[in-house]
Amino acid sequence: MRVTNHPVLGDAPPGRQVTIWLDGEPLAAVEGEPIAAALLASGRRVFRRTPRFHEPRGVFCGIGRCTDCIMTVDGVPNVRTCVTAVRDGMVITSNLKEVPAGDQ
Amino acid sequence: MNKQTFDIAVIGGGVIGTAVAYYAAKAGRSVVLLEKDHIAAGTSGACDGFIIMQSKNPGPHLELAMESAALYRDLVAELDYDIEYQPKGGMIIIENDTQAALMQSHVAKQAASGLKVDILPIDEARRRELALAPDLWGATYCAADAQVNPVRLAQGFSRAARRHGADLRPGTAVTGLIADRGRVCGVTTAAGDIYCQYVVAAAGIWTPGLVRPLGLDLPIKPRRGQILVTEPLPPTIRHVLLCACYLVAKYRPQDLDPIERHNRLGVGLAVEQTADGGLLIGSTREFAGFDRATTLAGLEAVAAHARRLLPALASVNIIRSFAGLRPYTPDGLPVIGPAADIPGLIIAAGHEGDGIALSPVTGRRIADLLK
Amino acid sequence: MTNNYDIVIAGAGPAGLAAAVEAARRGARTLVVDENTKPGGQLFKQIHKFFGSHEHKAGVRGFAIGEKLLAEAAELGVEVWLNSVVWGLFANKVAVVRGGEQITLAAKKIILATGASENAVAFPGAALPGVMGAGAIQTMINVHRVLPGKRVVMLGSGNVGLIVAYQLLQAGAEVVALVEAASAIGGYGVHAAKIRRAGVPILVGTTIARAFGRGQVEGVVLAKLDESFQPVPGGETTLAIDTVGIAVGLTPLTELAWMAGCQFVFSPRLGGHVPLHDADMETTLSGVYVAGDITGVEEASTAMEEGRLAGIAAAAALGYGAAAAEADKAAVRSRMDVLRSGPFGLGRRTAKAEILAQRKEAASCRE
Amino acid sequence: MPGVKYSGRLSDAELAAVLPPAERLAQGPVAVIECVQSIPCNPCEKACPFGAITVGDDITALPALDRAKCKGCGLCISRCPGLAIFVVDASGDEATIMLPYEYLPLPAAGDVVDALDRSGKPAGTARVLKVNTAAGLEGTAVVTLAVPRKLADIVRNFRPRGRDAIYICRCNEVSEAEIRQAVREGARTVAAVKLATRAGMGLCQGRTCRRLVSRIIAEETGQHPAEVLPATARPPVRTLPLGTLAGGEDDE
Repeated sequence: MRVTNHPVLGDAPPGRQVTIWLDGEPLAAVEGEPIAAALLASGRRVFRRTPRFHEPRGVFCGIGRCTDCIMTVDGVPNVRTCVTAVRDGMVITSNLKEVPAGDQ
Repeated sequence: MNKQTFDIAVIGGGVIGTAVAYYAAKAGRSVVLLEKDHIAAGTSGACDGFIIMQSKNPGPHLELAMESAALYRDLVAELDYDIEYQPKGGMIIIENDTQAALMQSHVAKQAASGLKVDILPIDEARRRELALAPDLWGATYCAADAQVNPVRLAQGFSRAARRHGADLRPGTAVTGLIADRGRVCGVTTAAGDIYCQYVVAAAGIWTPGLVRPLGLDLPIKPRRGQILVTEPLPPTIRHVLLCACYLVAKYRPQDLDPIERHNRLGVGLAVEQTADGGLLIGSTREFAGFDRATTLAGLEAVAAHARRLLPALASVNIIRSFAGLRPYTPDGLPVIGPAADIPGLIIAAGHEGDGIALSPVTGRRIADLLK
Repeated sequence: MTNNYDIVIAGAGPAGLAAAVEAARRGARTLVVDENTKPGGQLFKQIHKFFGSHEHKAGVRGFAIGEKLLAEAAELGVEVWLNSVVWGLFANKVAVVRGGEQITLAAKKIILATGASENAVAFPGAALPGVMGAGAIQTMINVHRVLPGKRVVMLGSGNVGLIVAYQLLQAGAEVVALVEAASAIGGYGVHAAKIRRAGVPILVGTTIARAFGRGQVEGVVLAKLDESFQPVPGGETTLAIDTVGIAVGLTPLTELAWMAGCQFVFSPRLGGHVPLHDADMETTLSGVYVAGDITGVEEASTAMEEGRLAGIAAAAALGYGAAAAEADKAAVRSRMDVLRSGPFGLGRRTAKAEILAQRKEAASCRE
Repeated sequence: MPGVKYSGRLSDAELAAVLPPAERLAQGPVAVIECVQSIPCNPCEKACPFGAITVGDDITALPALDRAKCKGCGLCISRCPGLAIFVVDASGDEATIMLPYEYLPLPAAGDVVDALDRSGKPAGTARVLKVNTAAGLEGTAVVTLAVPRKLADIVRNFRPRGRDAIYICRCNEVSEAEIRQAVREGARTVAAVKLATRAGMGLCQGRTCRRLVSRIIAEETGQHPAEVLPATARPPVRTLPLGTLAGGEDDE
């Protein structure tokens, strides 16, 4: 959900709309915003599952420190989505569609 | 108060000390292990996990390594603890004809000692290890090479030693050795004196300082190895990798160009992918006293060398660096056995970069010696 | 590649920028390096009006103060490298990655103004998506204009928790409760009153026992605590929410100072281990200065004054503006004392005085 | 032939033949080989270091277990291709069962799980005592469960419950319980806890958990928080690509 108008900050600057691709689906984003902001704005909060216990993770620290929000971006693994700006046509892959064998 | 009399007191909680404690306790001896800090706090917690056969010079060195390799296969089941042993095979990267000549003669001698090593031209080497640069000469391949997690190895030895009744005392510094009529019969610690039949000094680079008051001068000194750690990655490096210049530096240092930075810092490539996906990329070999800091020049040199041989790693992120102090000896061989003229004192130290590979055989041999 | 600067400053937040402005004003060749895309540190997410006196720019909102500082720095010719990361300190060399290139800067003086980072918490479910640092929420709302959730519980009643709860309301979210384990509110009463009169319950003596949800947070169980912070039997309440904000304090970001070899002191009031420093903000390492939250967590206005002090002192040590330096520093110190006055400032003032006293005792490592 | 019309569940008669008598169960751990078909197979015989299992030259013979020789070491568990071997110890107040497990996610020691019987039906609650994933097991983990004694002959599988761990290290998913255990086993510094548990060794390099780890160490050891120093700060404090660190191309 986007904060379009704000009592102190005023109306949100329009910003150029771009399209990013998340696991094969197109998603609207605003140029220059971090990937994590674009995902949260579209209501997506689960960014990945962890390697050891396959638990969901999303944005935690928001400043590139904790690495909870990492995803694979344009083929590069471990990208901190909270401090990486979107770019038109960017391809983002989560591991959410991989179901570990035998997961109950 | 803990029991203060034992058959054997082991000084040092690294892979060597814990291996000695394990094999001795398993053989039924009463063992106490004294470690000033915590298990694997020193060199064993700051190194790679190579169990590499093909870097060893044929002769006693290679024989020890092969005996150790066989023991490793048993340890996987015996220790009942995941030491992340991976029998993935190893490669030594050859850059040019000079190195190829050295490796060919090395490999021929190894074959005579019963170790099978193949020499692969670059195309075949790159088929097996995708990250290798295309303009290299090639690589050797040895299926007997393997990898282990050194910290988990020391922990596995410790836990198993404890199950066999050994008394492990981390946080206990040995302040001196007790001798009676020329025979070593115990150690002093802040928590009291401990008496024993044998003291095994397995304190790596700190061993010379321990035994010097007895007039024994061991030629072991710290040699620093700086290592880079990368982010966790999908499978990227399939083998344990060394470069032939490591062997040149070890066996034919006169062939090195002293002007080149990576030679000045003694950089030899050593790369492995650990069980959690991160790569360990080493390493320098420098005499810097007991300083465990990493340096800008050292890290840059390791990175540059790795990029030259493995250009695919250029985009990989470095998340940490560390340095370990390896117990160097002038002849490249460890000091294992009873100290001459000092009955009761056994030395197990000076393994430099071979401590991980040789820890089982060292522990086993010392335990056999004290039966 | 090696560049030479008189002064290299790590961090372009309020402390770093203020230091740069003072140093450059006196003629020192000054560079500020910051890893973010925009300078200003946390100022640009702070949309509330600051306290203080007129001299402290009281009544001005954080982002406006940031804009003024930036304009000043630009006017004085301060060089600012953004998207540039200080990744190591090796003696007096600063290792920076900028534009994909490793650059070693040989600085005559170094000022570390790296700030602080939010503390994490540990309760079952704290790693679920939807549980976020208050700072992350603030950045999302005020900088990126994205509301990360609709029904929020905030943990922690320091000024950060209170202010972010208020800003969530301004952005249209519902703050279901603000909980605080201690028996009283930690931050300013006026900040608490703002959210109280908006109907937000402030539950003191209460903590989050656990967060739960399938895939992401769907609720929390709150627990009443007794005076010794133990859960009161039967004191559990379950709230259906979609977001948890964590505002349980900050820790100074001190890694570069540790790496450089500075001596440290432990100060609970200031957020943990902080580098020992003298009245000029110089650490136990000659030529290495600190300013702002790295020296102990305070407010942006204090961070700016510390930055000014470090900037004046570092420049004067190189001969720039040396004649007036003592008078200039005295003026800054007296403004800083005002910010550390009153019952709220007392703890910080005492803690800071202890640091200065210990610094006098510590062996100096001047080369 | 016995077990030809095998339903996937042993008949009462078949069970009676493989279950150890109560006296043996009470003496300590012992293998239970629930293999009742004449399959040509004998790895269990080789797996036993004590010579307690015999198949013989005709490898379709059923394994015969000498329960006097069996020490209950469990080395045979992961070697059985049919995952038909378990080790049961009913000598204590509660029984322990070692069983093979080839699913993800693996449980962790300390987890509470639903114990299942031979039909996969919940039989009660079990506590995971140990998860052995040593490389030699080749993908078969051996999990040790603690169950009430009366379930010793019943429980042969488990299902993980939703984990309820308190994570300290979010990168490597290290729980508060694991860190406390490491401290109780002698790790008294942040560096020692890091080596023992991998807390702080992940992608964020401890930047999120170090303060929590220090606090746990201080609580467990009674040290003042000032004495618990952070692990040594080593470069890089932010990640950087290897190629960038290496500097300009071909400058060696």
